[in-house]
Amino acid sequence: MALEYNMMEMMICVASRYLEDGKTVAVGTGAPCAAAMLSQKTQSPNLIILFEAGGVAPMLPQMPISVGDSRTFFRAVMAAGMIEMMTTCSRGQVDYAFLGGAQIDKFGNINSTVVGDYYKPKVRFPGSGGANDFASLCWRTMIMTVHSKSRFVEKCEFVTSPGFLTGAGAREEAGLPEGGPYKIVTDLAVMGFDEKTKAMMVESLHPGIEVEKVQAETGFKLIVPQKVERTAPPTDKELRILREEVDPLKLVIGRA
Amino acid sequence: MALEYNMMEMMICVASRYLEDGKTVAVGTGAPCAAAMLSQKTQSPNLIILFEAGGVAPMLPQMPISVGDSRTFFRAVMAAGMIEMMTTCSRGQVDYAFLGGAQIDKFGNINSTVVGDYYKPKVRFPGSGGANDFASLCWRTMIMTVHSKSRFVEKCEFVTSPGFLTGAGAREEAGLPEGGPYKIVTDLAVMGFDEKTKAMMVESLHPGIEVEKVQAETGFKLIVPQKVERTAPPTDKELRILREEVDPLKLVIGRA
Amino acid sequence: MKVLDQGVNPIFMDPDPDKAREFFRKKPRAMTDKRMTEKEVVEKFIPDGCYLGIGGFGANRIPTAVIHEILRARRKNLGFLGHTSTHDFELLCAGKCFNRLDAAYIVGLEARGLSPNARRYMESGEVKVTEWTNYSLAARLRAAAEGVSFGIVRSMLGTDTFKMSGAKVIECPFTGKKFAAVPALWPDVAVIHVHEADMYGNSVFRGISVADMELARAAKHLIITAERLVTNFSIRNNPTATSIPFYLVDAVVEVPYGSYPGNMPYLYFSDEEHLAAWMKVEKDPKEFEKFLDHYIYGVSCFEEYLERCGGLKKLKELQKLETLVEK
Amino acid sequence: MKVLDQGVNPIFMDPDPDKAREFFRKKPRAMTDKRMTEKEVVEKFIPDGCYLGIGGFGANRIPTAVIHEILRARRKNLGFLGHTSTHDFELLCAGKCFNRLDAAYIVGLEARGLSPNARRYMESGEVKVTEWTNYSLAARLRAAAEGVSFGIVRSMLGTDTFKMSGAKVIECPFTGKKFAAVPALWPDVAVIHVHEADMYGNSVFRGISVADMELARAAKHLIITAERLVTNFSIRNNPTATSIPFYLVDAVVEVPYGSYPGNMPYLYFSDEEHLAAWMKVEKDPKEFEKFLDHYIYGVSCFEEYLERCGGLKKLKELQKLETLVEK
Repeated sequence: MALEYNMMEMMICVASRYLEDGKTVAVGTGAPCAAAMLSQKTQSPNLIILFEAGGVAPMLPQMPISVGDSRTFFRAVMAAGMIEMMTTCSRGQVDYAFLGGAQIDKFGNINSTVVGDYYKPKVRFPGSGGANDFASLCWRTMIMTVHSKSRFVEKCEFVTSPGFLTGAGAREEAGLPEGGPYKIVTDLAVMGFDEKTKAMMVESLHPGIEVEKVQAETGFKLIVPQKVERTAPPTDKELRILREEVDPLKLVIGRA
Repeated sequence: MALEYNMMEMMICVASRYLEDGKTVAVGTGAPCAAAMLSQKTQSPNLIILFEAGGVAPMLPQMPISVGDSRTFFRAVMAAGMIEMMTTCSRGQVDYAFLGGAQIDKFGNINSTVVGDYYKPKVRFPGSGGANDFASLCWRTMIMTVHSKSRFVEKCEFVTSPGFLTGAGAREEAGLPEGGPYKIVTDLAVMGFDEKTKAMMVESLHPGIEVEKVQAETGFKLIVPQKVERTAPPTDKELRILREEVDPLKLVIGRA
Repeated sequence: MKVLDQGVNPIFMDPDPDKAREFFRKKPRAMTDKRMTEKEVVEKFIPDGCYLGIGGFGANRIPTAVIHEILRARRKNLGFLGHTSTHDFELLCAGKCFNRLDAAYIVGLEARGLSPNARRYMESGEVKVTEWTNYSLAARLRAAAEGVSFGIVRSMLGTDTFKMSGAKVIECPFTGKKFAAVPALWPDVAVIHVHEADMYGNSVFRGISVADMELARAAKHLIITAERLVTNFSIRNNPTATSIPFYLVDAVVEVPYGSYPGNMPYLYFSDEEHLAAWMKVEKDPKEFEKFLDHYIYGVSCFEEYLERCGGLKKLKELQKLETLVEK
Repeated sequence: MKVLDQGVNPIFMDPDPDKAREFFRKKPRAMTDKRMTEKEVVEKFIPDGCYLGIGGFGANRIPTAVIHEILRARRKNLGFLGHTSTHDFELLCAGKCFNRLDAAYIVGLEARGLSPNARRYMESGEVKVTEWTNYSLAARLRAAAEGVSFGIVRSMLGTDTFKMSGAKVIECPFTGKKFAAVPALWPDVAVIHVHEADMYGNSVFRGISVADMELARAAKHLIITAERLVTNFSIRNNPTATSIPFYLVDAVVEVPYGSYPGNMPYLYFSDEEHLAAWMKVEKDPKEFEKFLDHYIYGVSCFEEYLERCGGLKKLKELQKLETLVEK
């Protein structure tokens, strides 16, 4: 009988499969870092992990708490600085970046700055940090988040980091380089973006989830293509590596 | 009886006196470096020597052959790079820079690029190197050169590095920061620049040299103020330090 | 130059490179003994109202001792450079020390969550904020370090982050491509914690540099706090390792364990227990006041703070955590 | 963007950052064994007509072995980055390898004088030249390294150096100040000599970096020659020292004494006798041909060249000169 798993484990395992071998990925702390580490230990041994504060290809001994803590350059090949990492993105040498946020809209734009009036906010969040830079400069933005109507909104109250902005052609018009959101991995499904309109589209439903459930938890109309994939559940191997090697202290997978 | 000296020793000793203690100076190889080293060992122990390729405040064991050779950062406080040094100039933290050149004109512009047609030159010289950068970005440009009519020309055939360009207001008009040529030390005299017109002016005549001689070796009309100083000859102390500590192999002072 | 679009929020510091040059022209460059105490540096270089930048990365390689002293000296109305500021930001919010802010990453402590008190302060409307990103803020420092008035990046374009910034959209004169131009930023003063410095300010850090190379060069006044002082001979023995040369530095403060409760690469890990205690107690403003009195206002020096946090025994644990000798 | 003035000479390489991004998108990034011989790298990465940059500083930390191989392979019509190029420039002129040139410092060997043959070549009219300065050329590489299409400097303004460049005068959108905008430069290939590299290309050099940090990041293909190969473990043991990460690197060539006859900091000084012999023999084109046959065209590998220059005995002398143990 297959191992059971929680939604965080599900998200991490699914996200890890999108990271191709031999590519570079800029990660944050927590689930993105777990996904990248898992991918290295399963399908993509040559995946290169980068941290925005300067860590290049460390041999991560454990989950970092900060993208600038000493774990992020433990036995790294280089301990550089932020300008080094961001210009590496700008030159086109970073394939994936992972983002989170308080809100995401149908064009993959992300809000991690404020809810309410900007000048007297109801809630102040951290702001861009490096998120806007990654979303602007990396080839493929990955997003991991819990699926809920309050998070998946028609239009972000504040666009901190660019997805496809107002849709097809908008990134180009704004002057952003080629790139944009690639996959959104939630606890219910994987979403991509429609080639033509750049609007969010269901791509793959997690085990036991139907499209109605996904739509019900989404604050705008999702594109549903004729053929929607079914997400393969986490394999026993993925789960074992995730639990024993990637996050033995359950810092991330214990949060679900 | 005072020690005898050659014209190179004269120029180096005189130039060394203009370098104030506690200031920074960007030097090239040869005579400028000798002047800076001499100044450190006489009046300006806290003079800070910088090399454009990255050497900061070395304990120079001997004359460098190249502004990028290992002597330029021997026991230095930092071995940096060219952008570090040039941006230090650009920020306004470098007080003096030394330049040479094939031609210098009455506004202190320098030619070290070509004589004859640019596209098929009669003589091709090295070009700017870092000279234009120093002359643009440092506060005070020092020039050391032999005095002759072929070098001191009305107008440079090619302005490699800016002096005061076409005269008063021209640097500002071009967008250059405040700065410009400060003193020109030759084998005959020290020249400065007229406050108002920014044209070259005799300031101090070397021992035994009269103003007619200087004018005769200059290809344009020099400004001669009512009162021209008389250069103090190299002291025995200066000469001894120069010969014994700065340039014992006579790499520079043997060239006169 | 034609400006295609521009952010609406204020640029707090003058981006004129010639004014900065005039300042740097007069800044003393001689290699002199610059050792001071944290009290002296706050007194001398961090007056009310000045614009402050902090090195490191929030809770990694931060100059905690000087920040505590800023609180104890009751500094107010500072401008602050919110470039991935986490525990440093939490501290300055605790003291309500600043009233204008360039924000790239604020109020959060990364994986640890959001600071309740920092959020309260930022939601109060008392602070003027201009929005940036980590890279664009670093690019502003880089432009200042280069002695020019602006830099260009491909971030921010098309977003509200841009709209709430002080950036402008311009076109490349060679390709016609659009870029976000960001104004140079010369902070009045920056404080950076390093592994080693000599008494003149020549400084070495190990591990990532974050944006400290740029910050050190952009700041008009620079205060170094160092885990330990080394001889000038030691610096000259390996000039390749020097990151900050003496002529940038105004003061050197020796502070062993100076990044505590933050992480200091290769020396000690962050004190997650203590950082969690902050987050917890901040929920109750009354309790938080007592907490601040106990740990900051009521102590006379950084060593006393370290003692109250567990002293040498705690520091030894953090050292063990950091070095991972067993791995 | 309004352009107030512009240089008249050609920009040899396309400053479009999106084309560069497309290239870098496809450039392999995996950490694989990249060891090759100098013959192989010239064959594979330095074809006729490509645009070449050389690291180091003319006769300091230069990749001599690969430059010799470029001559032996009779490469022609290269573009060349003349950024304080001295002996490297002398070599490429000897082979008449390039026909277009971005010039900041050329034909000279600093305190050693001017190369007669390089002057002949540059005065022949056979080479298209665009003028720059050391800093503005470094700034072009820096812009490329940043993934943008231009950079700004306060050099060149008002001079013929500007007039004969490919720069443009623009105004700052914040202050109205004038700057020289310089186009990003992505060389097709660069060759940099370092102290240590692992087989993947992670590279360490000691001493000044000149413009190699920027060149390594701007070049589309990057060849590292290294005094010695070290293990990846050695690199990972001190990541602070790494200057060039593996993903920038296409090939690693192990070449002990690889900067000879140039200086290699901390290892060996330049061979001034040999460099003087070049300058002398260049005066007579016939003699120079024989000289080139003897030292370059007639030898099969770099070790043979070293032997002809005096071999281990000479190298030991240069080592003594460099280390200054007696000082």
